[in-house]
Amino acid sequence: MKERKPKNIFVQGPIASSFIADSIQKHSSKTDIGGHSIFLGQVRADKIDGKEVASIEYTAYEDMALEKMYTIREDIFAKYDLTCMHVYHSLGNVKAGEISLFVFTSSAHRKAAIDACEETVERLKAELPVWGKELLTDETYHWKENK
Amino acid sequence: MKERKPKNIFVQGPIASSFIADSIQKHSSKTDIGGHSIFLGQVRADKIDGKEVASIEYTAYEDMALEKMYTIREDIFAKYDLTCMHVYHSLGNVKAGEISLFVFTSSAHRKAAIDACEETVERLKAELPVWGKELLTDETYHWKENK
Amino acid sequence: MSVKIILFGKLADIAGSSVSVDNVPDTNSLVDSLNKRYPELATTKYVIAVDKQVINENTVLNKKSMVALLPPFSGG
Amino acid sequence: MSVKIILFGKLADIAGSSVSVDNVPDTNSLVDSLNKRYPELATTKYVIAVDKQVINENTVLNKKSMVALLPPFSGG
Repeated sequence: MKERKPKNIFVQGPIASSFIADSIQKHSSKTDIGGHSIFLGQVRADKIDGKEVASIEYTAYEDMALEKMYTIREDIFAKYDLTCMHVYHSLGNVKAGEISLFVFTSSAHRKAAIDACEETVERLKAELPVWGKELLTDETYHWKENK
Repeated sequence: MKERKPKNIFVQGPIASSFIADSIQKHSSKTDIGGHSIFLGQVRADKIDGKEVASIEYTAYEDMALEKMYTIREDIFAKYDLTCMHVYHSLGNVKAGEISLFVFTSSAHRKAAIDACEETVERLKAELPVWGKELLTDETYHWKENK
Repeated sequence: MSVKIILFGKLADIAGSSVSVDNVPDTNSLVDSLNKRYPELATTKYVIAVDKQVINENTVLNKKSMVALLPPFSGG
Repeated sequence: MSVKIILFGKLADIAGSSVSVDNVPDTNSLVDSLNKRYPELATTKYVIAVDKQVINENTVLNKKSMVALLPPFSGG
């Protein structure tokens, strides 16, 4: 039996810059932190067959994604000396230029925060059952695939 | 002769989370960006001989620091496929828990943004003539040294 | 025995977001049955999760199995 | 010839933020002269910048040289 319930990472729609600012601000009381590393995923207006991506519609197998994220979080905390980690991913529609992923790690020293952030981003892109449907300017769509 | 004048990176006092939010928000019009990497340096309330760091007073050899930063920027842009890079460093007093360094890189793909951010942080810590005077709770002080 | 499976992304475009399949004791027979019903699935890339774990070999199913077909992930 | 040097951090605590030194044709003689005047400098770690470039060997100075003594950096 797992003691801890997986934290929800999903938010409806884009992640606002004011939300990111609030999240940073909350860490000012944690005076053992020396460095924060943040990754933000932004929806790109890619060209696909001459059409452009206007937005991405995100769906997820939420239960499985939250369990996977729980495992990733446990692994990262076991590997790096982190003070905290926060992860948010959009569901639903996110327009080109808007933020759909926010990964935020903090540590006493920069190296742990930076390495943990990068590894978390790589793992969640590879392991979380989340799908992006790229809605094109001509109202057709294209299923995105992570490299 | 250098064509471009080095950009100023120095700001008086701490870097506000609202400033970081504004900086992120400004990139929503750049729809060729797919990933942002951000590093934030936060002043730690380290214990030194039983006393605690209350704040750090930053000074710099500004002219030389801006020339060095110009070189670092040119090197990083030559090495990584970046859309943009922003660097801000505090001068003057920054309290424990406040932000004194903000490095922000953006690229079409995450790898370039993440690697460029990390390398910029490492280089500026090693190469910029900036000094932190740790003001302790008993009103004595200690000159910080980067590892 | 009937098993209910859920489908995501491109797979839901092909077969809908949820499908019931009869007489499938394991995942291999489930795939065979689905490929007959939805030929396009046979040429589409996906992995199978049983009870929220991705499986790599034929897996026995029971009526409580939660089966999901997952196309390549594209979060972030 | 007199050269004006600027000092930062811990070095400014020892000798002030700016010092004029007479009769110093190069950085080696500058260091000798400073060590006599401020013995604590001789045991303090620093690098020398001439015209905003850190130097690694003895460097000739002229009256327009911008000389700075820089203790270990601690930005960020």
